[in-house]
Formats: sequence, C-alpha cells, structure tokens
Amino acid sequence: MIPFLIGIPAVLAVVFQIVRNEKIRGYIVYAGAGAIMAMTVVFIADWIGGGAKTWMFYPRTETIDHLMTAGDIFLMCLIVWLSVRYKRVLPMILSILQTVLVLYVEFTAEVTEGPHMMVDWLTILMCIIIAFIGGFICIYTVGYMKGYHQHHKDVKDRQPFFFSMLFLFLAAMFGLVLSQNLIWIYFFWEITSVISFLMIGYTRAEEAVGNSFCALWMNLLGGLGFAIAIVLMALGQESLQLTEVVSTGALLPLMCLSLAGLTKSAQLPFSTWLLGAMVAPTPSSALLHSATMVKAGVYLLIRISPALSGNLVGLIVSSIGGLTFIMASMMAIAQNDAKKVLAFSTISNLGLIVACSGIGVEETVWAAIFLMMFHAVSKSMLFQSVGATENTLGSRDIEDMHGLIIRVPRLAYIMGIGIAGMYLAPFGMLISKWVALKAFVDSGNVVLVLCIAYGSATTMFYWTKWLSKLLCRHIPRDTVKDVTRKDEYLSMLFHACVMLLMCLLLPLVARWLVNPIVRQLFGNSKDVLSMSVLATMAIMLVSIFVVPVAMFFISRRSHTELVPIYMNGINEGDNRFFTNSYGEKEHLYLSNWYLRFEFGRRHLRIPSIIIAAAVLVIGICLVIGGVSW
Amino acid sequence: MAKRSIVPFGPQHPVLPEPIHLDLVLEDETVVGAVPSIGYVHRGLETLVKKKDFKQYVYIAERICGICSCGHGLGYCMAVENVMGIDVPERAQYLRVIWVEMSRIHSHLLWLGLLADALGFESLFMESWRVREKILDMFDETTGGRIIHSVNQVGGVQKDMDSSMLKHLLETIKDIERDIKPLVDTFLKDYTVQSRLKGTGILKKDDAILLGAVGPMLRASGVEYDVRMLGYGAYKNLSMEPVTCTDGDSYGRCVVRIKELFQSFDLIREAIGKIPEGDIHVPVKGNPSGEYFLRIEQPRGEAIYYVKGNGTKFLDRFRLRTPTTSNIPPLVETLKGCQLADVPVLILTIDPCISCTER
Amino acid sequence: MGKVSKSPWLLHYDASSCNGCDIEVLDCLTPKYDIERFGIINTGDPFQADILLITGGVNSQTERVVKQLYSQMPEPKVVVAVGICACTGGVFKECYNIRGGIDTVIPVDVYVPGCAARPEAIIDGVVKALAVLDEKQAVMKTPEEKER
Amino acid sequence: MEEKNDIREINARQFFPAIVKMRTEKWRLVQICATSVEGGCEMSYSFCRGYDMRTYRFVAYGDEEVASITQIYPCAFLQENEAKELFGVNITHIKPDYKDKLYRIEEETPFKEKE
Amino acid sequence: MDKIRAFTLAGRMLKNLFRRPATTQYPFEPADYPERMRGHVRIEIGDCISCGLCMRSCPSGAIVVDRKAGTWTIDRFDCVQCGSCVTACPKKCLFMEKGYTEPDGVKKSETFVKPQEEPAGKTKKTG
Amino acid sequence: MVKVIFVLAYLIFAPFVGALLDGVDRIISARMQRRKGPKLLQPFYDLGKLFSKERIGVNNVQLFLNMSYLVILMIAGSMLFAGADLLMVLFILSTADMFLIMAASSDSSPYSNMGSSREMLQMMAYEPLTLLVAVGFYLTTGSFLVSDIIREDISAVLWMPGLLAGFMFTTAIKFRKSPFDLSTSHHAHQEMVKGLTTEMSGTTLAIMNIAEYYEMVLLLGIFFLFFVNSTWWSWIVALLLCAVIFFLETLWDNVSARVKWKTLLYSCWVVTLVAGGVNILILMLDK
Ligand code: NFV
Ligand code: SF4
Ligand code: SF4
Ligand code: SF4
Repeated sequence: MIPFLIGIPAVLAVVFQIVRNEKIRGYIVYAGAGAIMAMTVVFIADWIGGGAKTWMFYPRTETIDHLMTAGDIFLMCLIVWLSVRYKRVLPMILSILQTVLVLYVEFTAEVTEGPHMMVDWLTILMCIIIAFIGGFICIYTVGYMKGYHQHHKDVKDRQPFFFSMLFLFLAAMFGLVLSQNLIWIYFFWEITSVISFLMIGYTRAEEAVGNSFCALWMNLLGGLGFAIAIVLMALGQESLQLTEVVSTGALLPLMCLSLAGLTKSAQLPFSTWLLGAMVAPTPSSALLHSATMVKAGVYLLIRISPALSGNLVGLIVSSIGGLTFIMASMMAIAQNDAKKVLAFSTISNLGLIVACSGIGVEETVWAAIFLMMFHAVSKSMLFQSVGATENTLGSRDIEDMHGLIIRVPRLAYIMGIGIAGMYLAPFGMLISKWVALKAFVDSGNVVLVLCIAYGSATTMFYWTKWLSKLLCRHIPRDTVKDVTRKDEYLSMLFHACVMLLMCLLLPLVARWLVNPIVRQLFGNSKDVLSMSVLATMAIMLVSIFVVPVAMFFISRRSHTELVPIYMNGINEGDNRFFTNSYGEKEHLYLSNWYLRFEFGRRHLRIPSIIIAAAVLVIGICLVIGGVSW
Repeated sequence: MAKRSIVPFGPQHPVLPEPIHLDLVLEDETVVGAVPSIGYVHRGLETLVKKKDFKQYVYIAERICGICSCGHGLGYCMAVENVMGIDVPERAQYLRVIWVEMSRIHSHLLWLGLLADALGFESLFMESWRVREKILDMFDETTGGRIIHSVNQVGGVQKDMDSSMLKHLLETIKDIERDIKPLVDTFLKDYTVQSRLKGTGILKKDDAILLGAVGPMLRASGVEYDVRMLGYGAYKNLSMEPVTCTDGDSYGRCVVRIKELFQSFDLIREAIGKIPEGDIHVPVKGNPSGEYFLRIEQPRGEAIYYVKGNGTKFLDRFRLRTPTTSNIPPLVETLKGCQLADVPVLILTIDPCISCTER
Repeated sequence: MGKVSKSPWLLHYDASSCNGCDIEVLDCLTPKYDIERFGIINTGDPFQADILLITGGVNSQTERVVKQLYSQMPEPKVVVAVGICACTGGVFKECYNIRGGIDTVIPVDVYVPGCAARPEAIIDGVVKALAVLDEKQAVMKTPEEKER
Repeated sequence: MEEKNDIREINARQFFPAIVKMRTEKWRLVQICATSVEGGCEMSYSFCRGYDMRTYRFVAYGDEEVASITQIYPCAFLQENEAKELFGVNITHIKPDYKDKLYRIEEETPFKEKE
Repeated sequence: MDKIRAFTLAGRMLKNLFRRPATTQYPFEPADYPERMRGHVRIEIGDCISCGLCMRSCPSGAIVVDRKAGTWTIDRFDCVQCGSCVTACPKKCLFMEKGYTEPDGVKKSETFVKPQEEPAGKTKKTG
Repeated sequence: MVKVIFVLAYLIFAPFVGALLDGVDRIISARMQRRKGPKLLQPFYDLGKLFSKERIGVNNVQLFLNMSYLVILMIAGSMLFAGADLLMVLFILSTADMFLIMAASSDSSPYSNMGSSREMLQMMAYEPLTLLVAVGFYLTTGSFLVSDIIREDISAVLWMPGLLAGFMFTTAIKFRKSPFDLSTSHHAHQEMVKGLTTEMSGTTLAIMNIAEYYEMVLLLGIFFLFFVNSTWWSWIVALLLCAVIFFLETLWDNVSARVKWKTLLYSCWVVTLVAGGVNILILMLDK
C-alpha cells in the first residue's frame, strides 16, 4: 500500500514531463489527484480495519537504502551544480557537509536495525492532509495556471515542470510522514527542500532566484541539523529510529532535530524564506504553506514533542514559537499584499503550534494538532482564493479587494469563511487557542501566556480589517469578470465544506482523531476537552451560524429607506464622490490601517531575528554545554 | 506602498461649529496632504459698502463675525476716522480698549472651551464656557448685546460705562480669574492634555514669518509681534508686552492664549484705573475721501482694514484681511504629518474664524 | 408629550452665519442653559438628529449641503432657523452671494429671530419645535395604522 | 490718528524684483488687496517687518497678466485666488490654483467695474 | 516647566458634584435682562412724523414707513436690533427695549398706524 | 435552576440596569460640569424615540449585523451569568465586537470606517488584558468556570489586585469613557462625528445602544467576580464596589482628554504587561 502512496505521485511526476498536451495533462492531474485520494482512503480503511494499531514496516531494506544514498548524492550534486551556476556558496557548503555526514553514518556507523516505516494516528492524519488538501490544490492548479500565464506573459510557461514538482512534493511528503528511520526521513526531507527551492524559483525572475536560494540555504541549515542529529544518534544511541530519539530523550539530538523542524516551519530567525517564497505561483504557496512543507517541520516537532516536555530544548522551542507567534502577527498588520499577510499569519500560526509542541504535554499537543488541521484547511483555502482573486482582479492587494462582496461574491464568501476559520470564535482555531492558553498557564510559562495574549490581539486586528474590507458594500469603480475556473471553485468549495464540517463536528474530530493521536504519542488517555467546554462550543456554534442568519431574515422584513452616506454634507449623491476643495468631484477612497511605522517589517524584523537567534544560539550552547534543566 | 485614504473633512462637522472644509489624504491616521477650501460662509459683504453708507456700514462690519465683532466695529471705525482725520475723545478710546479686551477674553475662553471639546474633554469645555458666560453677561449689561455689541460708531462710542458698571466689571474679572486658575492648570499640566498638545503642529520661527502667520500663532513661534504695541487707541497709555513662547507647537499656542487672557485682565484693570472723564464721541461731518490701511490686533491676530473713500457717503472699497486668512497657510503646513485626531486640534490652534475670513 | 419630544437630538449647521448665532447655539449646551435638561444631545450626525438647527443665510455653496443634511435625517424632523440671517438673510440679504433665509431651500418650521439670537430665544424656539415634532410624528403614524 | 501708510507705486516690471527683495529681507507678507479702478484693478501688496508696514502698488489694466507670487510667498495663494475670482484679475500660475472655484459664487467677478 | 500631573481636574470635579448646578431655570422661570439690552424696537407711534430716516438708516431694511398712510411697519424677523434707527430718529420716538421677539412658525411683521384722533392703534399682520 | 434564573434575569434586566446606569452616569457627569443634566430615565426616552423614528439606513445589512452583535453579546452575557467558562465568554465578546465592526464598515462611509478602524485598534489594546484576567482567575481559583470562581473562600481580588487595576484601566475603552473613547463617544463630545455609529440611525442605533448596555452589565459582572466569594455579604460588598468602579470610570471620563490611538495602544499594552503580567507571574510563582 505504502509504495503506492509514494509511488503514484512520483510516477505522475515523470508522466508530466512526457505529456505535453495541456488538456490531457489536466485530465491526468484530476485522475492522479483522485487516485491519490482514493488510495489514501483505502489505505486508511485498511489500517483501521486492521485495528488501528501502530504498524511498523520494512525492517530490512538494503536496496532502498542504497537507492536513497544515491538519491542523497544526486541531490547534493544538483544543489552544487545550481549553486555554481548562480554563484552561491552557502548552499553548496551546507549541502556537501550534511551529505558527507549522512554518508559517513551510513557507511561506518553500526546501528541496530529497526523498522523503517511506521503508521499510526498521526501519520494517518498527515496522510489525509497531504492527500486531500494537496490533491485538491493540484486540481486547483490546473485552472489557476491557465489564468496565471494569461496574466504573466513575461513568465515562461513551464507547467509540466511545475506539475511534476507538485506531485513529486506530495510523494516526498508521504514518504516523510510514513518514515520512521531517520535516514529515510532525512532523504525525503532533503527532497522537499530542493523541490520547494525549485518551485519558488519557477518564474526565474531575479527576485525569485534570490528568494529561492534563501529558502534553500535555510532549509539546508535545518538539514544539516538533521544530519548532525543522525550522526549523534548513530554514535550515541546506536539507533536511527525516530521513536528512539523520543524515548531516550537525549538533549543534543533533540536540539538538532528541533532546529531542523524550526527551519522547515519557518520559525523566527529563519522565517525569511517563507516570505520570499511568496514570489512563487499561488498554488505552490498554498501547497508549501498549508498542507506540506511547513507541516513537515511541525510534524517532526509534534513527533518529538513528548520528549521536549519540561527540558531545555522544549523551552527553547516553545520560546521561539511564542516569539514567532507574536512577532509575525505584528508584522502581518503592516502588510497590504494579501499573500504577504497570509505568509506572516502562516508563520505566526506555526509559531503557536511550535510553542505548543515545545511545551510537550497532552493538552498542548492536542491543541497543536488541532491548530495544524485548521491551519492546513483554511490557509490552503485562503491561498487559493487569493490566487483566484488575483487572476480576477489583476491584483492581490487587500486594498483592491474593497467591496469584493459585491464584485465577486463567491470568492468573497470563500475568503470570508477562510478568514473566519483562522480566528473567529467558535471556529476551530479559537478552541485550540483556548486549550493552548490553559496548557500554557498550567505549565507555568508566563512569557508564553503573555505571547498568546498579545498575539491573539494582533491576530485579531489584521484578520478583522481584511474581513471588513471584503465585506464592505463599497461600490467599486469598475466591474470585473470572475475568471475563476470550475476546478478552482471545486477545490475551494471542498475546503470550505471541510472547514465548516470540522467546526460543526469538532467534538467528533476530537474524539476520533485527535485524542487517539495524543494517546499514542503520550501513551495515556486524558480528555482534554471537558464536556462543559463542548457544550459551550455548541452554544457558540449556534450563535455564530444561526444568529446572523436569523437576524438576516428578521431584518429583511423591515423596510429601510436608503439614503446616501454621510460625508459632511458634500456627498455627491452616489456615495463615491465628494465635492473637493476645488469644487470638483473627488473619488472617496478608504484604506485600511497598516500602522507601518509601528508594526512595519522594517522596524520589527531585525530585532526579532536578533532575539530569536540569540535565544537559539544561547540555547544550543547550553545544550551542548550539557546544562541540565 | 499602502493606499491612501482620501476623505472629506467638513463642512458640516461637529468639532467646529463653522463649516471649514479640507480634503484630507490619510495614511492610517496620518495626514499626508490637506487642501483647504473656503467659501462656505462667503457672503460678499465687502460689496455692501456700495449700498450702505459709511455710518451704517459699522453695523455690517460688526456682523462680519460674532466672536470678534467688537474688534471689527472698532477696526472699521478707526480706518474711517483715519481717512477723515477725526480725533476720537480719550474716554471713548479707553472704553473701546476695555470692550475690545473683554471681547478678547470672551474669544479666548471660547477658544479654550472649543479646544477642550476637540480634545474630548467635555468637562473642561463646560467649565470654560461657564466662566465665559460671566463676560457675556458683562457685555449684556454694558452694551445691551451678548454677542453683537453695536457700541462703536465713527467718531467714538455709543454708550458710556458709569462707575458702577466699571466696578462690576472689575469684580467680574476677579471672579473669572479665580475661576479659571484650575482650568489653566489643567490645560497646561494635565497629562492627557499634554499628550495631545505637546509637539504637535510645530511651526518654526522662520516658517511662521514666511507663511505669514499672525497673532498667537506667530507669537507662539517666538516672534514678538503684537499690533497693540503700535499704540493705537488707548494702548499707547497702557503698559503691555507681547506674549511670546518659543515652542511653536499647539501647546505653545495654548500657553500664549492663556497668558494673553491674563494680560487682558491686567489691561482692563489698568484702563479702568486710568479712564478719564469726558465725551464719548465727536460729531462726524462730511464724507470720507482717501484711503487707509489700518492694523489692529484682534483676538486671533493682526487684522488689516482697508478703506477707500471717494467723497461720497458710499465708500469705494472696503477690504478686510483677517488673521485667519493669514493663518490658513501655516495651518496647512502644520497639518502635514499629523494624526487625524490632531486635525481638529490643529485647526483649532489657529483659532479659525471662517466667517471673518470669508466675509 | 410624544416619544420624540422627550429626546430630541440636534444637528447644527452653520450655513453662512457670522458665528454669533453659532456660539449662542453652542452656548445652550453649556452649564448656564444646559439644554440636556430636555434630553437634547448635540449630535453631529444627521442620521441621528431630529432637529436641524441652521444659522446663517444660504449661499451658493451651502445650499447643497443644507439640502443633503436635511435629506439624510429620518422622519419626523423639524428645521429651526436661528438668527435673523437664517430667517431672512438679515443685513446680508443684499450681498451677491446670499440667497436669503433658509426657507429658500428647505421648509422651516420655526424661526428664531435675534441677532444674535439669545440662548433663551433658542430654547424657546426648540420648545416650539418639539410641539411640531410631535405633530409630525402623529401624522407619520396614522397612515401606517390605516394600512393595517 | 495713526502714522501714515507707506505706499509705494511701482510698475509691473519692477514688481517681481521688489517682491523678491522683500523676501530676502525677511518681510512678512501681510495682505494683498485688489481694488477696482477705472479700466483695471489696483493691486496692493503689503509687507511687514517688525512693526513697519510697506505697501507696493501697481495697476493691472484690462486683461494684463499678473504673475503669481506664490513661488516666493506660498501663503499668498488664498488672497490671489480671491482677487482672481472676485475681481477678475488675470493672475497666472497660482499654486494651488482654485480655478475660480474658491468661493464658488454664481455671479462672476462681482467686484469688477462693470461697463 | 512645571511637572506634568494626571487627574488635575479631579478635585474640582468632585467638588462640583456637591455644588449647585449653574443652570438657569429658564423656560420655567422668566429670565431677567439688563437695562441696556437691545431686545426689540418699540415705537411711540404718536410722536412719529413719518420722516423715514429710520427706514433709510436701517441696515437690514426692516422698517417701512409709509408717509401717506401714516404707517410704520417693522419686520420683526428682519430686524437685527442694531439700534441704528433709534439713533437716527429725529423725534426720539423709537426705543430699544428689553425682551426679544418670540420665535414663531411664520415670519411676522408689525404695523403701527399713526393715530388720526384716537390713541395708537396696533394691528398685526403676518407676512 | 438558579442558573436559569440568573440568565433570565440578565437577559431581561441588563438593558434596564444598563440604561439606568447610563442615566446616572449622565447626571453625574452633568453635575460635575455644574449642569443640571438630563432626567434619570433619559436613556429610556432616547431608546423609545429611536425605535419610533423612520427607518433609514445606508444599506440593508447594517441592521442585521447590529442585531447579530446584540444577540451574540446577549449570549456572551448569558454564559457569564450561567456560570460558564470565562475565557469563552471573552472570546465570544470579541466575536460580537467583530460584528459591530463589520456593521460599521459595511459601507464606504469615511467616518464610520475610521471608527471601525479605531475600534479594531481598541480591541487590540484591551484584548491582552482581558485574556490575562481570565488567566488570573484560573490561577487563583483553578478554574475558568464562573460558577467555580464565585464559590471560592476568599475574593479573587486579593490575589489579583494588579489585574483589577489593569482591567479598570482598559474597561474605559469598553465603557467608551474619555481617555479612550476613540471609536465613538457618548453624548455631545464626538470624535470625528460619531465614529462607528455615524451611519446608524433609529432602530439600528437603538439596537447598538441596547447591546452596549448588555455589554456594560457583562463587564460589571466580571468586576463583580473580582470581589465575590462564598459568603453572602460579599455579594453586597461586590455590588457596592462595582458601583464605586463605575463611578470612578465616570470621574475618569470627566478629568481627562481623549488620547490619541498610539497613546491608547501603548498605554494599554504597558499596563497589561506591568499590572497584568507581573500579577500573573506572582500568581504562577505562588500557586
Ligand atoms: N479671523 C478672525 Fe476674527 C478675529 N479675531 C477677525 O478679524 O474672528 Ni471671527
Ligand atoms: S443673525 Fe446676526 S448674529 Fe446671527 S448669524 Fe446673522 S448676523 Fe450673525
Ligand atoms: S434696530 Fe436696526 S435693524 Fe432693527 S429696525 Fe432698527 S435699524 Fe433696522
Ligand atoms: S425716524 Fe422717527 S420720526 Fe422718522 S419715521 Fe422713523 S420713527 Fe418716525
């Protein structure tokens, strides 16, 4: 079963290189995505039918090991070649260094053999996310890329390449989450780094190339951490099992793995790459920043989180997570590019998840998993809707989305649901925040409590202003034609439905999916969400869904006389123009607040990076110095 | 680059009772551009000199503005008197000074109240206006009108103040002085007020001169210029120094106006002490012929009256350049870079009087 | 007393007054005259106002503003012209830019004479306006009931 | 009685240099007054330094172009626009130019001597 | 520079709370006006000689004197209480009196007819 | 059963209590300004009038958004009075506020948009502290549940004086009191016309006012929690102290100018950090 999961997308990736016809390619994508989803369903059914026990696979895999070694070397060569071509040194050094380390372990170290792959509830969850969200993103991409290339005539059409990368990425992600052996994970880890690098550089514009290299070296740094962890595990514990890392709880390898996780999930000193990645076409952003890439980092951290509880590494991870949460959310305020906002909010959300996993107790991990799920769905949805809006409006500036509700209502609704999902009570994010806050308090970490308090306030601010911009009934200057294609809508609708279902079925999701994960990770069971809270949830759900609808119908019944809006008495009558000082008509324009001078990236970026880096470096030093906590 | 909001500010706006209008360009709440517009109160009363004779016109001049009404009457009369070469009796000159200073007190208290209102400080507004009420009552008692006084006439004043009135006036002033002490403390020392005034709308000395600021606005930027120092009317017999302040910000303007308030108290006291007995007006014969530019210091600063007569009872031209006209360019300058919440405050710190400006 | 007259909210607009009447209108809010006694609030917002207090005569620029503000007020509403200028144009009626009183643009319900109108007169005027307000509300209600 | 006004008659050619000189000598522009006279419009520009006041005056006949001094004294724009709108003085290059919409009056140039 | 303080007004506000409000009882109790108040113009019509000087001196044109009919009309809603007419009247038959014209729903003017034999007749006309 | 009574009492009486408090507030303010002030029942007259006016609006959605605001606030309040989870109550409270913001920015009106921007900013300013207050209660009493909090042996305020001070500071925002009434303001002293409420008239405004009354009572309810404990007399003391707090807010309203948004944001955040953060830290170390 597993080979199929990894194999199908991988094979498809090759197919795209061969099939050059756009139509056919589209159908293949649909079919492929469908196949992946179907496979996943079958796989899960099979697994659950088998008792939902933890499965271990492939204790002996000589050949595959060798293939992977070859793959590692190939990746290294690729990086070296590209680095030489674009004259970058850092990635080259990092890549060579880590490959050498890994090869060293592979060929010299004596390690106890163990299973290379594992399936448990967490894996299953990740598979669902990858297959469904990733799959739908692929479907969306078909439509999107058409529009994209109509808009960006200057960009060379390399769609086959793009699709290959997409599917390859899915394959790598499947591999990553299913693997259990560190070397295997490392292999897939590297693949994701490289592919993301290639996808970011899709347009081959100068900026894109620069940003892609930035992403590359940062991820390679994480890869280096990974490689070091492998070395340490191999030499110290003589094991390469991820479970072993957790169960032995040796700080240094944990630290190195955490470093890898932090870079992948774009935590603070390394968050630049994620921002830079926004130059890529939107589907790749959607894929990288919702369902896959960054989730790999988070996944790793969640995996090792039981070992992080209450030690120095956990403290570092959670501090960095907390810091990222608040800083990124502050910086998001100053952005008017929708994708930038999404990027920052991704970083900030990941920060919260990371902070949760850094604390490493049942509640926080529970919250982390929930946050991850909601984040995956709504971020993917938001990225897609922003992409579609961009194709429609020709701009992804939030300011240009003023009054989207009357221009392109469907997109506005979808975007609205996505935004609501990100922060509004009772959508999932909030309940997770509730749990996280409680857990932070329980863990006695006052800094994190403050972070979450301030961070949620700032988060609220930028989402609210976006939402109100969307829903404003502002009569636009021009009308636009919705050019969003059906497959795009299909994907977005799917996400919207999932979002709503997840909210409605939150208790069930908690009981059937998240609680088992936590139970498996921690080996005991404890209900994180008490019944009273669930009851509260129910009330809130009712309130948020029923109330506005009910009110809508009630208010419909009453007749309202419409009058022009108030503009100090000089409204020209159509709510758009006012008489200006020269006695002429002037177009009224309203912009959101961006507080650029207070929360601008220029002011916050450097300090936050410095602080985060300092925390990291000091933390690593302490860990190396063996300071016990 | 963020988009900038373009919004209208005024004319109908509760911050200021008057219809001032600005086109504001905003970034968040920061004003990056402002274009003033006037004309919402434009009546065109300068042409009325062709229809009303020069004696009647005093009543119209007084109605140029209800705040500095007394000064307008005075300025117009003095300009005409200068053209015609009339010497006004001493007592009338003293009475004029007393009334004009009273109107300065009334105007400044009004301004303090409006400023407090713009700052959202309701109780301070109420207190200032409650105090102001006393001076209005005094006007009512001495001239018969709270707002429009109709006391000036070409050649003197229409009404006299007897000693009991003068005594009452002294008492009232003492009363007012006692009452506003705590208010002044609040204006000058309260933290929240300071956070709004200090450092906003800074106008440097050179800019103030170049942009032609006048009155408290100019003096708050450190320029000693108070037309009363020319010694027109009874001022030549009274001792006074221009009040200045070097801050150049809203706070400085507030300080200057508050100090002027106390200066006016002193001037009135001195004038009452020195007032001679005698006639209050001289008969006026003939019609004005010739021209004259006359400067007087109004509550808001130097106003210039231009009168040109042609020997008939209708003047050829009357023109008034009011202090607010001169203060609008500096205002526009100080508005740039301020916060939207500062806009009403900054507008108020020039103490605009649109009806004066637009006539 | 009807509902409206217990809480009439004011909207004040200076059409082209000399400020004299303006400050007297404002003065009504202050401690000595305190018209909040009658539940009056000086809102700046036509949407929430019941009484439109206008000072000054109408000129070419303010004409549209006055009309617009009037149109933005919900029924029942009354207009009070405060000051001689607002009643007839006063001393300025011969000026080239003065149309005359407020009644040249919108219907006026109560005229408050005086130059400047005294606060007492303004209070009287407002009290008169309240009666008109109640009448208008009564008129507003009846056709509705008939429809039912 | 006050001191006499210091009014200096100049012609249109001397006008600009005179203004520039005032600026360099740090005089404050206090007012610009237009007065309709026979066949044209008399423009008076008054300046103050300390307590001294000086007025320059010239007559712009007919449609004669008068250069705006807003380049030198930016604060002159209101009064220049006013003179242009009310008196019909042909002042050019005012910055900002309200294009006769400062007061937005219905009657054109009400102060101008009508034939 | 004095030091900055917060709550500078608090003491005064608390004290005010226990003081009597400064509000007049106006509409419920009559207001009292000073002697000189320029409220409205009164005419001793009997002394009027219909010379029309008041009419000419009135800046807002509120007075109409009809010599033939012997009437003196004042538009109360046009009079700005300036007192110009009072000063101008050669017979000193005009007076400025306390008390203002009542606000009303219609603009009114008052006409006084010069008595032929009988004492001053007063008729009201709306217009 | 008791819960039901409480909730019903809240739903029914909160607007009355709120309006009465508003009336008292207005009279006190007037007296402080040496005015006579309106009648005590003036807020009721105002509401009555607003409901009786013609319905005008700038669009069709504002009314329904405002109604949602009201109902969600009612839900939040009922939850508080039903003894439910405090944190949840606060979350719903901010959700309700969202609807208000959307109502205000539902049209391109410059002033109400400005008001809504400022309202968002205010939310950002007070949010942290409100969350910390909930955390404080959790730390002192070991539960987020209001029903547990009121059953403690000693009043929570003894453990969290800093939070109380901070909460009093930030509630000025919610009460729309002077230093912090940026987005809209009470009575005559407007900031930029009427801020948020610029485009609301008649019924819409009345609904918004009623919602504010609910909110006022809700907030006073949270203040109440600070003082109450398991003894019966503490209820009376708590009520009195709530009245004192309300008076202090009114006083504060009358002795300060409205600050600018930066001052608002920074001061609230600093107070949160200093008063709230330190208090929480101490609680964490101590408990
Ligand atoms: N500007 C102005 Fe005036 C003054 N002071 C006068 O000349 O207020 Ni209405
Ligand atoms: S009536 Fe008199 S005081 Fe009122 S605005 Fe007109 S001129 Fe001014
Ligand atoms: S008081 Fe003045 S306005 Fe009234 S009638 Fe006499 S002259 Fe005319
Ligand atoms: S001026 Fe005197 S006497 Fe002459 S018409 Fe008028 S009121 Fe009569």
